[in-house]
Amino acid sequence: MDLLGFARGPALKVALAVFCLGVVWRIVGFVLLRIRRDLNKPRASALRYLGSGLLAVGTRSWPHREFIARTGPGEALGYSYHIGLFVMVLLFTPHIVFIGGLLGFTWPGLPSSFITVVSVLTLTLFLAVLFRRVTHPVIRMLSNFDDYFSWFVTMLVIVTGLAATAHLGARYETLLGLHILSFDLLLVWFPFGKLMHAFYLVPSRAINGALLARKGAVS
Amino acid sequence: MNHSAGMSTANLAPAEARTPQARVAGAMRGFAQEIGALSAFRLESCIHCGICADACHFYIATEDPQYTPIWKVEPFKQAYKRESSPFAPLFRLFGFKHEVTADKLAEWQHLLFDSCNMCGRCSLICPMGIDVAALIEQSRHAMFEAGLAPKELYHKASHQQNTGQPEASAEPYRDQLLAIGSRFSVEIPLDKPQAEIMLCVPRTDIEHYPGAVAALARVVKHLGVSATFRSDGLVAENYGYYAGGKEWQRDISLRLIEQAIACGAKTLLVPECGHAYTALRWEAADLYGKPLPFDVRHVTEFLADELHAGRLKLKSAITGKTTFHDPCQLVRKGGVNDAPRALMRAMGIELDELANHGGFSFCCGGGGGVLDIERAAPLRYRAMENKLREIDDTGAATFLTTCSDCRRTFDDAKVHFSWDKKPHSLLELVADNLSPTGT
Amino acid sequence: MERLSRLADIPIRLEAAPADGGLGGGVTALLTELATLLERFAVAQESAAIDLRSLPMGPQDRVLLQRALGEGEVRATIDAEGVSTIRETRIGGVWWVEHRDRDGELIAELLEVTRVPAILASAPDEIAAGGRALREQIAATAAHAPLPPVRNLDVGAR
Amino acid sequence: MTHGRVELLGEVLLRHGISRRSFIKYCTAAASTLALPPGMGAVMAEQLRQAPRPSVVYLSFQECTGCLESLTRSFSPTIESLIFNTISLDYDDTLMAAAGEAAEAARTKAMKDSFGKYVLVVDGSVPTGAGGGYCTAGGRSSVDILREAAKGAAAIVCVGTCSAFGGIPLADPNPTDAWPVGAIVGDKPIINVSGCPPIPEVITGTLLQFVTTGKLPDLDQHRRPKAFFGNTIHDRCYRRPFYDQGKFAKSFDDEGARNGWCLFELGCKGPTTYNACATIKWNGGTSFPIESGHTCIGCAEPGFWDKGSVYSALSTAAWGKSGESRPLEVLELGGAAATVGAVIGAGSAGMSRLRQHRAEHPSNNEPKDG
Repeated sequence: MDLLGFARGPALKVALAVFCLGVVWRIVGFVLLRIRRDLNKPRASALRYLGSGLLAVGTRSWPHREFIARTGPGEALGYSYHIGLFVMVLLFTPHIVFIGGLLGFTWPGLPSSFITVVSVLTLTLFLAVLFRRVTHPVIRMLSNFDDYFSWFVTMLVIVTGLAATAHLGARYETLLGLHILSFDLLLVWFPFGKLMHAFYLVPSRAINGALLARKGAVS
Repeated sequence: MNHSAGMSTANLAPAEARTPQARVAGAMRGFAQEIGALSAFRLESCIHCGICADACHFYIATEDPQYTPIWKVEPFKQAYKRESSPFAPLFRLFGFKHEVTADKLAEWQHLLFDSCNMCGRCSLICPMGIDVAALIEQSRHAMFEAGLAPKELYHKASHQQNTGQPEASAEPYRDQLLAIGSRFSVEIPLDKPQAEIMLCVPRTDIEHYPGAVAALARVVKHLGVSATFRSDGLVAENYGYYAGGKEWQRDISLRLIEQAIACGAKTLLVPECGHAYTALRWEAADLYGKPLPFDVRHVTEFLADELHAGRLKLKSAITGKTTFHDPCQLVRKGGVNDAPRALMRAMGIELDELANHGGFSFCCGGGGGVLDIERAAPLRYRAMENKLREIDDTGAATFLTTCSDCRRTFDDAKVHFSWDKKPHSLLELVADNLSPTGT
Repeated sequence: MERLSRLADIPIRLEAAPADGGLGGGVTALLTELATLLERFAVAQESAAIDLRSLPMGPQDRVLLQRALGEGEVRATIDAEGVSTIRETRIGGVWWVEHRDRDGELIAELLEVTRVPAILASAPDEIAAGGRALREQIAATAAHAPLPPVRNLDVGAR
Repeated sequence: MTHGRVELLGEVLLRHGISRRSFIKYCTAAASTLALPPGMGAVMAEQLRQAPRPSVVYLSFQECTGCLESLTRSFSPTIESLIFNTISLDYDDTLMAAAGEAAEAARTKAMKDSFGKYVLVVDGSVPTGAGGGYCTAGGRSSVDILREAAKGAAAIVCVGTCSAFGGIPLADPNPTDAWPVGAIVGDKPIINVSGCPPIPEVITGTLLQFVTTGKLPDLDQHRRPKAFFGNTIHDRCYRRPFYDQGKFAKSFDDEGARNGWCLFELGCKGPTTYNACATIKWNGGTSFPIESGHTCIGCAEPGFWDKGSVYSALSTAAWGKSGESRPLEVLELGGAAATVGAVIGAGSAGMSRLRQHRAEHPSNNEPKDG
């Protein structure tokens, strides 16, 4: 079996299994911890504060006016590479076909050349993000193995994907094999590191928003 | 950093001396009591982006990364990963995370107490929606259980738990309260067996701002509502909340709860004290174990309701250019957003708002018990410079707030910085501008 | 041998026919390369050729290229194991060379940048052989002998 | 056809009435198929005329004769097909008039006369199961015949994916235990000309280049001449612009297919297939599968038959015995994994709660706080 066959065959299968297992393990593992009812009388009706929670999912996507001056640039950097990632992952036809093959549905993609441009931009932003992580005193202090390894794994997928598209360094099928293999690695790492925030983002914002709204406070 | 550095510099009461093993066991006990699905989710969600630093006035003032809010709970993140996270068995098996040491906990005393007002501003900035302030409050509890609460907070909490008063006073507060009544010629309703509203009072007001105590009595009298103070549940503050002693916090709250129940009050009226509001409005029922059989309202909420109902009429107050400091515990963490402003509007006050106001207001710097921690003062002064600048920038002649601790902090700054502004009580202003109803 | 229809004989729609008569990117690149080769030839007298069959060209690209280069004045055919056509394009120095086999299938197609494509010229040994052949012919005519067949192939059989 | 002196190719060609211009012309064509610089045609013509007449022995093993069909299906004989099919082919049991023992004798003679010099062309894989009994000729197994013929060969050219990589006979479950030639013969230079079948011009072009230069051409990692196998179909495909623009046919009969859009989504293996189909094309340069509206099936690549469905796109998951993943199979797989995850997660939560409980209620021997 060649590298590509291995990457999109057994390796992918194992990686998907580890991914599903790990994600559910991690979520179930903390959701089943104790849940305390909040006995304090809410200021707003449940419907109202749950609605505010959902609203917070959107509003928390961008810093409040009071914070923008300090955090705007950093958040813009963060969001822009995420948008780049979304475009690359979800709007590149081979990726759509990949997901379609697994899940049975597809959607229209964007021109490959456009995706290539986005990928290069995203790659640049990724380097900028790393630079920021190692130079910003706060972020450097907070960072641990998880942060660097998650960065590395994601970066690896982008780099191998670009190399495969541009035929850089090796034969296409080898590069494609490495690309898929690096994605397999990402799938395996996903549940164990900070990449899990993809699952946490929406509920976390919603819960915080709802709890603040329950008290009638701004969220 | 040498191994005993943390412990040797910790700010401890003699009563809190114990072995390192006992400290760690205590911290783990406190931690275990706090951890649940919600706090686990918060700890899980952190992506180490460091954005919370930009909400914190301690970081903004110093640019010292250790004041990053989420960093302040680092030992508890570590403990969570090792003890309670979904992969905790793996973390323990492979030793990815070590057990938190007593030294590390002691080092963090400075971060969890001296440099955090629990103001909750970081909880508004986190892009992942983590309530960092809630985590800090839980961490303080574990620190308390480890015997690492700062000595000032520990002593006051302990004293209050035992006696009902954070500190001994020359005369009991009950007597002082009555004395304030005679001094300001206002009737102090005390120990009525039955009342609609139960009143309590910040001991800060008794000791420093008797006018505010009188003002409370005056508005109650003016409105003609049935209200009473209770000798056995007089003090609004809750040092258990500051120190992280949840059981003490419960015991302290219980005095008020029991008295309110005893007099059949429908409302427990929280005076101008921010953290008392949080402790009673948003935490007491949980510690009490069941919903409270009465409402907890801040005095400004109560007055604003009376205003809307037409029972309270206010005269125009002549204050000149005026600004207002939103107490964090009331506004950002308590949701009392509109009531203070409704009262000021009713007195014809057009506010010149601070650059950061409402839910985004910066803390005065004294909250969370920091005002009481002696060694925290230099850092506190640095952190509050920005706040004072914001107030100065409005050019306001009158500076109002509605929390006695905030007032104390600003008054302290007045001396320290030779600052030319004096914080005024909104309640006192209301009491001074009561307009006779029906005329 | 029964032949399949040639692609040109099958009525198919040309792919991606340009709406406005513009050139595709591939054709433009090819024309640019030709221009470069012509300039080099002008300076260094260096012949060059572009192998059209090695380029990924769709049917439409060929039409576009023909349209762009046009027809020149010279058109020569060589009849050797099939017909070869050598056409000068409207661009001086650019020759469109097509080699076909005996069935008329295209076996090579080039754009040559040169004064005259080499295959048209007679080779020196052929010329020498031609001279000998002609002398023999004259001699034979003088002797009223029958003409020997002129062989054009014995160049290599020295 | 033995001579005291080695006959030069030029002499043979002249006897067949090939003019100089014809020769240049066909060498130009050959240079084009070999992707040599266009000016190389004339140079090659001169070299070839001076080369000795090559001897070619063509052996067919476990195969379908498609490769030979391809080789002989050039519409008219080109010079190189003339050289190999008529002039040099000393043994080919399919094409030669002789049969039976006479044919075997011809092979033995050719191998003896040109020992060490002949080019051995093999099509078909070599079955080794049942003692080699799945494929025999004249009572001898193909393994034996190959080993014997390989001894005197200057080089072996494996024509077709079967001899080069094992091809379809080697595909799962490989009932005859078939192997490619390279797995049987280890001590001879091997050139693989893969494809099912290979393009005729690629077969003859490879032979021509070997004869012209006497050296092995530049080979890729699968020992294929880079001149023909240096680029993917995708790279040289005239539909590539549509890939870059993101225009894809979604079925073989939709608007996109009629517009000639890229067939990637329909399973085209062009991106991972190295061959010259997109440039040399088939049937005398008429067309190639993609131009005819079908996907590339990747027939020139090792193991192409076991790499998933011809119609599933390259970037899809491929696992399982058929080399394919069914749509929604991932949900079953993920569901099973998630169930296990949920159990472990619940277990870890239970363990955490137990530890929490123990921490909250320390036993008496644990230190008391003050």
